[in-house]
Amino acid sequence: AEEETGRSADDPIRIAMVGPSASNDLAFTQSMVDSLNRLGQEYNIEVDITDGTFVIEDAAVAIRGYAEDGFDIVLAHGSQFGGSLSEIAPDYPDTYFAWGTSRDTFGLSNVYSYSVKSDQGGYINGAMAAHLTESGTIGVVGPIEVGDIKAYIDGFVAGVASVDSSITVNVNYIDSFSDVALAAEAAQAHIEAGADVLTGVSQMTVGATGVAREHGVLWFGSQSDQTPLGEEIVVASQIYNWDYQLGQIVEDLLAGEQNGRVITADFSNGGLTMAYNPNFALDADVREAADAVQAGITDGSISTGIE
Amino acid sequence: MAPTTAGDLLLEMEGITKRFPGVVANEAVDFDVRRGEVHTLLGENGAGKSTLMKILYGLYHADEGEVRLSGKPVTINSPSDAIDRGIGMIHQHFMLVPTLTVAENVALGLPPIRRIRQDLGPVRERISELSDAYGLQVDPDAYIWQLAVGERQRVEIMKAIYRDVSLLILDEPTSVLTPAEVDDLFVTLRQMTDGGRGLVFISHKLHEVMALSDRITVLRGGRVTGRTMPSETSREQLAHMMVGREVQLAPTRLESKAAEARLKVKDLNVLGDRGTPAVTDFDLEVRSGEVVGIAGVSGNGQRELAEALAGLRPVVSGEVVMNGVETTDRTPKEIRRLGVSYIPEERMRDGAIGEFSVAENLILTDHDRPPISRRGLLDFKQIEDGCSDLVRRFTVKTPTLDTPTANLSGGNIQKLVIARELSGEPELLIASQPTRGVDIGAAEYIHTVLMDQRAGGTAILLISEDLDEVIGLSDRIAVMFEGRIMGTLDQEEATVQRLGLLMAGVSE
Amino acid sequence: MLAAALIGAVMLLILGANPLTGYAALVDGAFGGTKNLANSALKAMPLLLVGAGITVAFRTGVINIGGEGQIIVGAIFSTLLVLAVPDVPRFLLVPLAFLFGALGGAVWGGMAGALKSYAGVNEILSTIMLNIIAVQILNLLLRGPLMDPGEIERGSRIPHTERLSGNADLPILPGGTRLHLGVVVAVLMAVACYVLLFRTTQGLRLRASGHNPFASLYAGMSVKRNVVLAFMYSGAMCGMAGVTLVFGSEGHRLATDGGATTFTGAAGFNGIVAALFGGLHPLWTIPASFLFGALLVGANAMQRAVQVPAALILALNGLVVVFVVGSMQARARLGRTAARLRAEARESPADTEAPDPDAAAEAPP
Amino acid sequence: MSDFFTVSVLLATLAAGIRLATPFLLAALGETLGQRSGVLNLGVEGVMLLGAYGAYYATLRTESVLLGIVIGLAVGGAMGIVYGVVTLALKAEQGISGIGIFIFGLGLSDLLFQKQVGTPTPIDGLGDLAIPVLGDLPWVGEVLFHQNVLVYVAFLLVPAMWYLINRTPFGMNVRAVGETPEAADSLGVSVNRTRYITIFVGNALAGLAGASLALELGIFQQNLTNGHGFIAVALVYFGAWRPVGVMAGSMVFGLVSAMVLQWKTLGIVVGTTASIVGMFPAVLTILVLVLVSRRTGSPSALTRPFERGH
Ligand SMILES: Nc1ncnc2c1ncn2[C@@H]1O[C@H](COP(=O)(O)OP(=O)(O)OP(=O)(O)O)[C@@H](O)[C@H]1O
Ligand SMILES: Nc1ncnc2c1ncn2[C@@H]1O[C@H](COP(=O)(O)OP(=O)(O)OP(=O)(O)O)[C@@H](O)[C@H]1O
Ligand SMILES: [Mg+2]
Ligand SMILES: [Mg+2]
Repeated sequence: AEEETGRSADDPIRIAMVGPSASNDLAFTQSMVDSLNRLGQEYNIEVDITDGTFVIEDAAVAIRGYAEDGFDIVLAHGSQFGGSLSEIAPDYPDTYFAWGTSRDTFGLSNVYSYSVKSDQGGYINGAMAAHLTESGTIGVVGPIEVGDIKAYIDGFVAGVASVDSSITVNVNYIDSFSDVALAAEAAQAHIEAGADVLTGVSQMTVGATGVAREHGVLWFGSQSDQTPLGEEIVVASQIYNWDYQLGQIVEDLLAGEQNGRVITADFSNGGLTMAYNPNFALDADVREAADAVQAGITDGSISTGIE
Repeated sequence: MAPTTAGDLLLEMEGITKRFPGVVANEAVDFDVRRGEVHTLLGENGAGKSTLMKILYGLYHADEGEVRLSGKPVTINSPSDAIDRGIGMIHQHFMLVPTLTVAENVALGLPPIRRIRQDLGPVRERISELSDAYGLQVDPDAYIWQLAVGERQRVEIMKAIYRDVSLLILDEPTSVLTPAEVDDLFVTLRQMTDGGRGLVFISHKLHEVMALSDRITVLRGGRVTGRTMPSETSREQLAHMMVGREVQLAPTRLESKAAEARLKVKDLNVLGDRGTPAVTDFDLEVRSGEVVGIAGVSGNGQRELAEALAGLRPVVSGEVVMNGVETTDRTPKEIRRLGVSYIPEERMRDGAIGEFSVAENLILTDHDRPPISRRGLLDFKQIEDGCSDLVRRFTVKTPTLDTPTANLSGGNIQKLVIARELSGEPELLIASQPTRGVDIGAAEYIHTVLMDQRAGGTAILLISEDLDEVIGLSDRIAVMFEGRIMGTLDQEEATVQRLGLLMAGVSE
Repeated sequence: MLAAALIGAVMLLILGANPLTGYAALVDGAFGGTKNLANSALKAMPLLLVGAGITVAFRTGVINIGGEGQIIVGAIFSTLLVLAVPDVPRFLLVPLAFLFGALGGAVWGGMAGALKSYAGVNEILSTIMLNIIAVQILNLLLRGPLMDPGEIERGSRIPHTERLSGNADLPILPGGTRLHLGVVVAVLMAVACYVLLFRTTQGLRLRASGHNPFASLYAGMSVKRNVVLAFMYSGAMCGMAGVTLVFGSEGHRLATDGGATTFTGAAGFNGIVAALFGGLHPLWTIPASFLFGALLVGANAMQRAVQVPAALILALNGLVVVFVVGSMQARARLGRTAARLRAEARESPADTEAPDPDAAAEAPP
Repeated sequence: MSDFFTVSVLLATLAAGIRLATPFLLAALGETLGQRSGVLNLGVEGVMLLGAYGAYYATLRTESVLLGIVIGLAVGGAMGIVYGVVTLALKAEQGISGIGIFIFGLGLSDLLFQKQVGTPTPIDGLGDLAIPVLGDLPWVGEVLFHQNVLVYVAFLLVPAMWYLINRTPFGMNVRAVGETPEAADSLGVSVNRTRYITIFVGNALAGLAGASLALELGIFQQNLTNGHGFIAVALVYFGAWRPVGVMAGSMVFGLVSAMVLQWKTLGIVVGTTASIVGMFPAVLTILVLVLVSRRTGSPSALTRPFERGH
């Protein structure tokens, strides 16, 4: 490893992360920050974070900057950063790059890409939602139709159908990751269209959960535990914990090998977990059903049908 | 020196000095006004008249000197102070809000009759009372933008009377009025003095000064250079006191025989700003080497006529031929290219660009023609030479060619515009109010220049409300009334009386 | 400037950070070493293009806050060109890209100009609306026809184009930095704007109608036409900024996440600020935008050093703008007086006439 | 389409439109007053952000929405004083210093949020307030009278603002100062005093507009307003400086946005077509202005600082 990364074994592993939104967004960026913190308990690491770089070019500059500064691992945490990464990575063969969510390593050995089978948690959430809805209408507030977000939502829809195909699921992509006002109105629109259960993804959902609380409409979260957004309405959240993927990359680093590949997290390898809101009185048999689905997905007996 | 008896002294200004960066606008000026008199301030452009009055009205602060009202020393820091002390001012430029009604303009600044709901009823009534009392015809509910210049003037006076001022300052109030209107104005003013008010009158028109004043104080370069009264002096003497040299008041017109027609206007119809007919079935012809004057009360279509000829205002119907070319659908630029020049009525609005240097203003019309422009680039050597030559020839007083034009005095800005417009040896010159607000020194010069052009064979259309000017310069005079020509007189037969009648719309 | 720096220091203290370390980090992050200097210059590049363009509009008396939209449309035009003819040799394709970018910006700017001149639509309104429309068009294209085919087949559907033809990459300048041709173009174009405004007949016309449309009309210019021209020049500059943001970017592609400023990085607004720092003079805008770009870059360094949100710098920039404008006006007034004094000194007062205030008051509303 | 044209959905859309129009309306009414007195403020967006954060934070800490509203107003007013000093005392170029205020507000609100709050914490914002009797009316009641209190405030401000400008002595001063400051001054009307007041009120309303957003959403976030402020300024021109016109403009934006959202929710428009529909409000605004040409009405002294004796 020494000659490759220029670090001796007892030096801390220097990991840099570039995230599109705030590190405490209760969503995508935070999920990675939390994982890094957990990673710190296992390995001797030193972390540097640049968050809120929603301007893609700013992120690119930061990514190259970290590589220049000789960080061992640089995380480009956002699928929109891939375009830049594919150009930067070749210039720093000794640096380990990881980006996601994605399934593309540009055929480079020093690029790892991580993805999540977020459709699995979507499926579980969907199944629960189907059990809980009384109006027979469920609403989804999505940002834009990309990667893990699309997967989650498709999985959710499938999950609902798996329980009761007569339930209407209205999906609304509001075309923005950040416009909370728009998200709120979308939620409002869903409720006015009869929805009594909602779900949504990305940092803008804080707008939607506000409306949900106001109308006492149930909420399912993804990416990060969204219970803080509404103790009384959040039923459960699918959590991305990247510990699994990070672990693999760090091990490669310590072993001094670069075999860039796609690392996919799912319920079977612990990259995905469910978090239930302790303060929400979830009907026991609904919970049982959910656990059953999760078990099925984990052992592969249930497929979400999403690829 | 006229004797003054302290008792009836309304205003005393003593040892007033006001310096502006580089200029001493007023230097140890003593000035007073008695009840019931009209005291005239006379002086060239930049002599310091307006400054002195602006000090009195609280717009400027004097550096030295004392102001006393009815014997008591006062400090006036703002217009409202002045208003509270019964001083009113009619400014050289109207101080009216076009988008408000007459009543609202009058009520502006007065303590509201009712706090919350605006109530102008009483104001209206009082206005109509005063209109009757002073023969000032104004409609309280008309918007200012709807009024002609003369009417606006009346609103200004109404504002003063309404506030029942004891001392009224009128800064060049007649520069936009016609003989008839001036006479009416003077009647009103006399009524005011009979009521015991005191008036300060500022004007460049000597016959008015002679007609209206009780006393006259002459300023030059900020200093008082003479005190007199009409009975003791003459227009020539006054002119001498102002300028400090002999001035020839009536321009000399050498014989010059008119040749081919340079401007032909047939059945011209033009609309005004409000879409109402402004120029109607208008016929006119101006030949090279002749001056055709257009007299008329302002607001009778002169402005619209000039703008239509300039290509700035669409022509509804009729034809305009310049140098044999039909120009009704030509752009201002194309028309200029035919050898047509204008001296616009409002010098700072239409004639020059305040922020531009003297040089830039001098090339404004020719900037895109060789030699000044080469392939779209400006040739600064050429500009430098050309402009310094013009400045010399037309005696424009400016520190440098790069001086911002706004820093020049009114008279000199006018000279600058004229220098530019005549530099291209125009074949047709349209001059609107070429000497308005310009002191007699400058006016004399401008008149000479126009006569030279005429002698040089230029065709000149002179639009002016100054009848002396029109009669003095024109070979033929057409009088405009409500957009039509009321009649045309040859120079010989033209008299102020006959023109005055035509201007009032009375055909012979 | 100083005032803002002080306030900034106070803020840092309040935020429990050491101002000295903070500023040190900021300065080092912005100017420390060639790498950081280069980054500052790169950040400044679009600001300079936009800013210099803005000066042309402001000097013609119109406010162009449509930079954002003009940048986007410029980027789209050049991207479409490069997608259409990717194999044109580099020495041709790069200039062509700039040309199309300028064209796109000019079209989008020209629209605001035309709307003002020929339909009486206020430019503040139209530019704001055109910004919104441009963002939507960008989303539409990147989510639809222009989306990277690879994204579609992988199903990840990230809204960006494919990696654009290498023949359109802005050549990196020698010297081992990331600086590329765009920086040179930006400076040259700023100079061009200066020449246009102060050395050409066009420029005289533009400034004339900016100061006094009435007099310009009388002098035979067509103010309407000048307004359109000014917007087109200004837009063209913004369009080129868009080009540098695509072909000078790390990704060498046009990308967004749906957000209004994800692609532009708000250069359309920050460029106005840069122009202002430069006293609305194209040449002074060059150092001004570099300074501003440096501030933005240094901000991130400071954030990492003393853990204070980079937003602080944004707030400070706002303050600077506000203060600078204020003091600029003050200075301008002093300047006028000084000029008059100098003038008087040269001429003996007797035959000089200082300005006539009434004349000044005659200026059009 | 069919499921859009059901009464309930249409009514819902109308109600949403009115709700969405409110922040625009509040801010634009404030801007109108300022511009009528001759002062342009491009900084509305920044003031809205600060007002929004102030309202959010106050409510978060005290759990009193009322206090939130007050703070929103106060923050706006404070910014008004700043802007007044800059543009009236220092005579700064209005167009540009407005941009400065915008950037300042954008930065400071984000800074404070990250420092004082950090992770998005929801608050109990403004609930709907059903007007007794009226709220029970069929259809109308549902659309008009089940809104939050600031919606009612905003729409009641329209006639109020009209009355203030056109029917009160102060309003007459405002119009005079915005048209011909020299004339007003020469009659003893204090130009700058009048403008300080209009700017103060105008910015306070911008702050309130921000508050209405934050409290309606029950959340704050970096750049929450997301362009609302700039659109509000544009709407003043759209409304030709008349409160009613401004209201019309705000409604156009509110209703069209609401409609688009409904269509997306009901899957009537999907994918890229959504972007096309997203342009509607902007395109519509421009078209309306092209068709109903509004050259007139602009206050002559707009953006012109006043200096006595010049
Ligand atoms: N605000 C000012 N700043 C600088 N100089 C000024 C100002 N006001 C007046 N002046 C100068 O003071 C002198 C007197 O100006 P003033 O306006 O009083 O002359 P005036 O007699 O009214 O001329 P006119 O007959 O053209 O009205 C002029 O040289 C003028 O340029
Ligand atoms: N705004 C305008 N108003 C009136 N005429 C104009 C205007 N702009 C251009 N022109 C005229 O149109 C012709 C070509 O315009 P262009 O702008 O190409 O001129 P240029 O390249 O600046 O060179 P020049 O203006 O010196 O001819 C020139 O005669 C120019 O004077
Ligand atoms: Mg005067
Ligand atoms: Mg004068």
